[in-house]
Amino acid sequence: MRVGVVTFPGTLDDQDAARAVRLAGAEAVPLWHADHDLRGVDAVFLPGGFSYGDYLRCGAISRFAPIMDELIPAARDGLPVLGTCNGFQILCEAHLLPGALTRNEGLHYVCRDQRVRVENAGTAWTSAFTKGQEILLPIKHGEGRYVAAPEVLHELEGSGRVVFRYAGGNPNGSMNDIAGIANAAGTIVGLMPHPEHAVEELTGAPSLDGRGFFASILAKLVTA
Amino acid sequence: MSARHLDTVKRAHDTPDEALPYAELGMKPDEYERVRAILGRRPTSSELAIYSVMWSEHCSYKSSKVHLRQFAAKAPVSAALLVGMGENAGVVDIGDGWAATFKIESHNHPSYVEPHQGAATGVGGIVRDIMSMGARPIAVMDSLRFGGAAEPDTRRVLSGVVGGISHYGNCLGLPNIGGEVVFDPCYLGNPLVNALCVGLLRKDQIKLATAPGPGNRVVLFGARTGADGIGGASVLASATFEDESHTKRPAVQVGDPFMEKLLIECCLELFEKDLVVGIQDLGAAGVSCATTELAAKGTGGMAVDLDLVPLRDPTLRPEEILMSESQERMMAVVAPHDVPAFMDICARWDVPATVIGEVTDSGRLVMTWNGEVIVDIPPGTAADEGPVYERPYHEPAGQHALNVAVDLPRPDDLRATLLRLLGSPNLASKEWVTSQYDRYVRGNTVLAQPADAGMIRISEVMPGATPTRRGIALATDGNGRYAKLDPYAGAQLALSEAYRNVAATGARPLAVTNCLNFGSPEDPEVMWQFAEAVRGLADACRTLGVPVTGGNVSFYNQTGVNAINPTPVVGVLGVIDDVAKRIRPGFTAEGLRVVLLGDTAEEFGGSEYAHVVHQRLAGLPPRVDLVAERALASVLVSAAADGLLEGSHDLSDGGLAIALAEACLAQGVGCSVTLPGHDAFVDLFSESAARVLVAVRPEAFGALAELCARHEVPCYGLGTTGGSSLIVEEVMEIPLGELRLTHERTLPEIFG
Amino acid sequence: MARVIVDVMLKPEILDPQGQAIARALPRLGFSRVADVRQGKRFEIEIDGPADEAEITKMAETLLANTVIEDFTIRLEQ
Amino acid sequence: MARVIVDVMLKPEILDPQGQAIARALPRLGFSRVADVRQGKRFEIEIDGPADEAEITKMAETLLANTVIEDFTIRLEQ
Ligand SMILES: Nc1ncnc2c1ncn2[C@@H]1O[C@H](COP(=O)(O)OP(=O)(O)O)[C@@H](O)[C@H]1O
Ligand SMILES: [Mg+2]
Repeated sequence: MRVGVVTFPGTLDDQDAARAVRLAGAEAVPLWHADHDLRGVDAVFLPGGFSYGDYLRCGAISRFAPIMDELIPAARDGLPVLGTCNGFQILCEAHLLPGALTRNEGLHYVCRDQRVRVENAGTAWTSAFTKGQEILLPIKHGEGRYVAAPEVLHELEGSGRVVFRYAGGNPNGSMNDIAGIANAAGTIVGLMPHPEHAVEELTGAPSLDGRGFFASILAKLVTA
Repeated sequence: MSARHLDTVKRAHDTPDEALPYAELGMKPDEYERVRAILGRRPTSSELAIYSVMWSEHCSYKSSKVHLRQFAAKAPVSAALLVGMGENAGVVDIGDGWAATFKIESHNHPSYVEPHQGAATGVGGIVRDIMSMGARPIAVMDSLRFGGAAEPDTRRVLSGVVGGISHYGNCLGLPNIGGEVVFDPCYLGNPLVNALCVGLLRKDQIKLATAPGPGNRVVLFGARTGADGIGGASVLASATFEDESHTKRPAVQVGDPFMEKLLIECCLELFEKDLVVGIQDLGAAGVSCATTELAAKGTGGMAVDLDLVPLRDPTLRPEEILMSESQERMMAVVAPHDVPAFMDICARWDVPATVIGEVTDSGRLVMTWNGEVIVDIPPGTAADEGPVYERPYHEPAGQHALNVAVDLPRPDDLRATLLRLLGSPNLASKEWVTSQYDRYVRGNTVLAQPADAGMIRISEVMPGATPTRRGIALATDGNGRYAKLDPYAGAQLALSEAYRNVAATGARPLAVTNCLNFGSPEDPEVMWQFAEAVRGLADACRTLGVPVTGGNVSFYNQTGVNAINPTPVVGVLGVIDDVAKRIRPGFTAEGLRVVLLGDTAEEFGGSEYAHVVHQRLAGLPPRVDLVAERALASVLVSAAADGLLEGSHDLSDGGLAIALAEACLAQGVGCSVTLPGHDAFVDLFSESAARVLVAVRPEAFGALAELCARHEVPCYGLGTTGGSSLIVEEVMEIPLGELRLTHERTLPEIFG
Repeated sequence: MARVIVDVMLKPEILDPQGQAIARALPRLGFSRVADVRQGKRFEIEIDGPADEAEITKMAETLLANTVIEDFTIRLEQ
Repeated sequence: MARVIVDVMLKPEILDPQGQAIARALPRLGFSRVADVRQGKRFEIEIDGPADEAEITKMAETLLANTVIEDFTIRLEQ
């Protein structure tokens, strides 16, 4: 199984993402922003960071990278994509997911271990969890407040596309405590917390809950 | 601009008596005379620009050099030291083919003028220093001092500084693994912002700032050069050019962390492909510093065409280009046949790069502008042969009076006193600050806040190198009140604490960096504090067997005649052979024995108790006991290697009371303890050095006690962990909820 | 050489915490009559040759503003 | 009720990393004639009663702009 990890200028968590993929037993395939090439991967991880310095708006410039010319149609055709933090912001800017991520209500960057509730265990990236399960993942962002028009929120809530919600306090003022969402098919998932920083005993958050994301996608790819 | 106005070397010959504004550039008459003597003529305005910045206090260490020499002269023999003082940063052998390089540097004044950008560019600068050793930067730390927490200006400065470090460090993808936040009225108007960066490299990969090999190309890469921080240079430019465009020259530099991130990745790829012969960051003195230092350490000559420097502001004059402090720039020396490959890598990372000159064997640094020679100097005279002062110093008039101990009234209520201290700004939780920093990025952070020291796993930092289980630990400490009472002891206590903090994680302390923050060296009393602090630090480093590998001096931290407390900040780097055996912070489980290592005496001079409850600074600081520190560290390192310890926390500000409270709060595990001595107040609040609190499985206690006996470290079983309160038998019981609330609410209430 | 100003503001229905923080701070500084503050972005763009309104609109729509949450206005200053 | 616009831009001599990043991105998106981009802030302020220019200037100086590195301009829209 080959999971692509995209590096844009300013991407920071690509090494962590690749490590998490490898720990799960898959091959991490580096994908370079300036290439028009997905290298035949089975799924893609858009990691966090400050692509293009987060200048203008988080993810706004990355969305136009050459690799995105390939990724956007492939994702629309069902290629599983996980975007965390800056990756989530890029997915929204690219309109692969609805809504937008805006400045934290508290106006500060926040790095902390955050409890998150799994609201949908039926997506390509969450099948290893159970609905209602609370997991612990780090968050680290300054612009993670999810906003969307009322009708979009309504549709997301009504169709189970809110995949994660913050538990034990909303760190950024996200609407409906939303931490992550999916596309209608459940193949594209974006979330602000960082599963790749919760896969080892020694480092990251005091939790191994991030492993579930990778177990989920591998299970899906194996049975596919 | 017509060349007619250009101050060329030829013109300098022809107009020997033309006056140059050296005084405005901070140069003394005798220093100017020395430049004339070196050159055998008056300098051109561009040459004056170079000498004035290179001979500034900041770059030449002219007031501190005679003292700093002790760090080398008294340095303990250390097999670990690969590169000592004098380079951009020292390099330490950490085993298995790996080396670490680390350094701490101040950005105090810029952080007062524009806190956000000042602190941000402070981080950027120290990171480039580390890169210039050929290393991958792997973590940062920040040691911060502000005026009283309630002061309105503290709010401005602290919010900006923390925001700047957060913005720049997070965007670079460097985990922030520790630091300090201290409040004291003496820093109002003179905040201290000391940033540390640590990098990792293979032992065989060290790069030095040198430009050997005539014919090698000089490449300037990174951001374009703008008018940043050249307030002084415009004096020069306008002295020789009647040009109206020089009215607006900002003294503030703005950082671009995104460019720095690209620069890091670009440099690492250049190092990996072995495409650089020598490399230097552009710091305070910009192109002047990089060219003179590279040339001085290399074959001795360099020819530079300043017209080729890519400019952000096309109106810049050569003097200004030479002095510009624009951020995110590096200079490399590259073999001619490697230039195309070098340029390709820069292009891949969107980093502009330009060949601006070449190495020569002329022994001269020659620069041209519009085809005319405007600089022709022996580079060593600017880089290494600056003035050296033996500034007069004497003990401050009030020092004796200050050292008279006062008997402070004791508190009636120890519980209330503990809570009062725990909620005071200096001892309160620093979460408000640390939660703005990314401590997880790159996935190698083993320990960060609230651990006594930060720790990084090194096996996965760079792919393809020797596998290793090792990790490095780092702590910074300083206590300006102790140093005010006794700068010799104060510097040693700062070292002791950082050393102890590193050992408290199970790592073996190896090497030292330091940032010496003082008032004006022209004040003999300040100079005495400085001399004493350096002497104390050098002596203690020898006793503890940890060499100073580098550091930085920041003078003139004063407003009028009021200097800050002398504040030597010391960083210690240690190595742990197996990161998986690191000791975690505080009480990590129920049912562990709580053990105090080290002895307690009645020592309240400079203490938090005296500061918070009585606002008194008098007497002497706690006694320094380096032998005890060394023995304690040996116990901790052995105990960690043997897997005896489940948790630890060092005792420092606020003594045992605060250590117990923090150990409980670390994981939310309470404890019940009995005090070891007969005087509860002293047991709880004295700040005696060389003490650490540990948590140990009951069955391992015997082995720990034996280890302590062998190293002659006093060892007291105080009680057990568990429950949801901090219980000190017969003295107090405080529910963890109350402790937590007290500890955590202070900074958010003040800073929002 | 043309100069174009593009102003980008959060849509009125979107929470603007930066504007609110300023609005809250103002009374403390003695400015009591401020009813509301909204913070947005302003871009000053220099174009080689004449500005083409359609082109600028496209630039604003695709890059400068995120029309999911933001509105923009364009002003040409020839 | 008065409406005041305060535009805050980095001083021309101060580096504007955001503007530069945008300027570099535009050609890749097919906007080739952009010579320069500067990004600043725009504040829309609603005042109860009439706007007092001196008061707004003070507000801009003390809170909205960081005059160490930024310039501002004020426009009243009564
Ligand atoms: N307090 C100090 N202790 C030890 N070395 C110091 C100290 N201050 C400066 N140095 C050393 O002097 C040299 C020059 O320092 P510095 O000017 O800060 O470096 P840079 O040129 O990179 O800014 C460095 O090797 C530095 O480590
Ligand atoms: Mg340097």
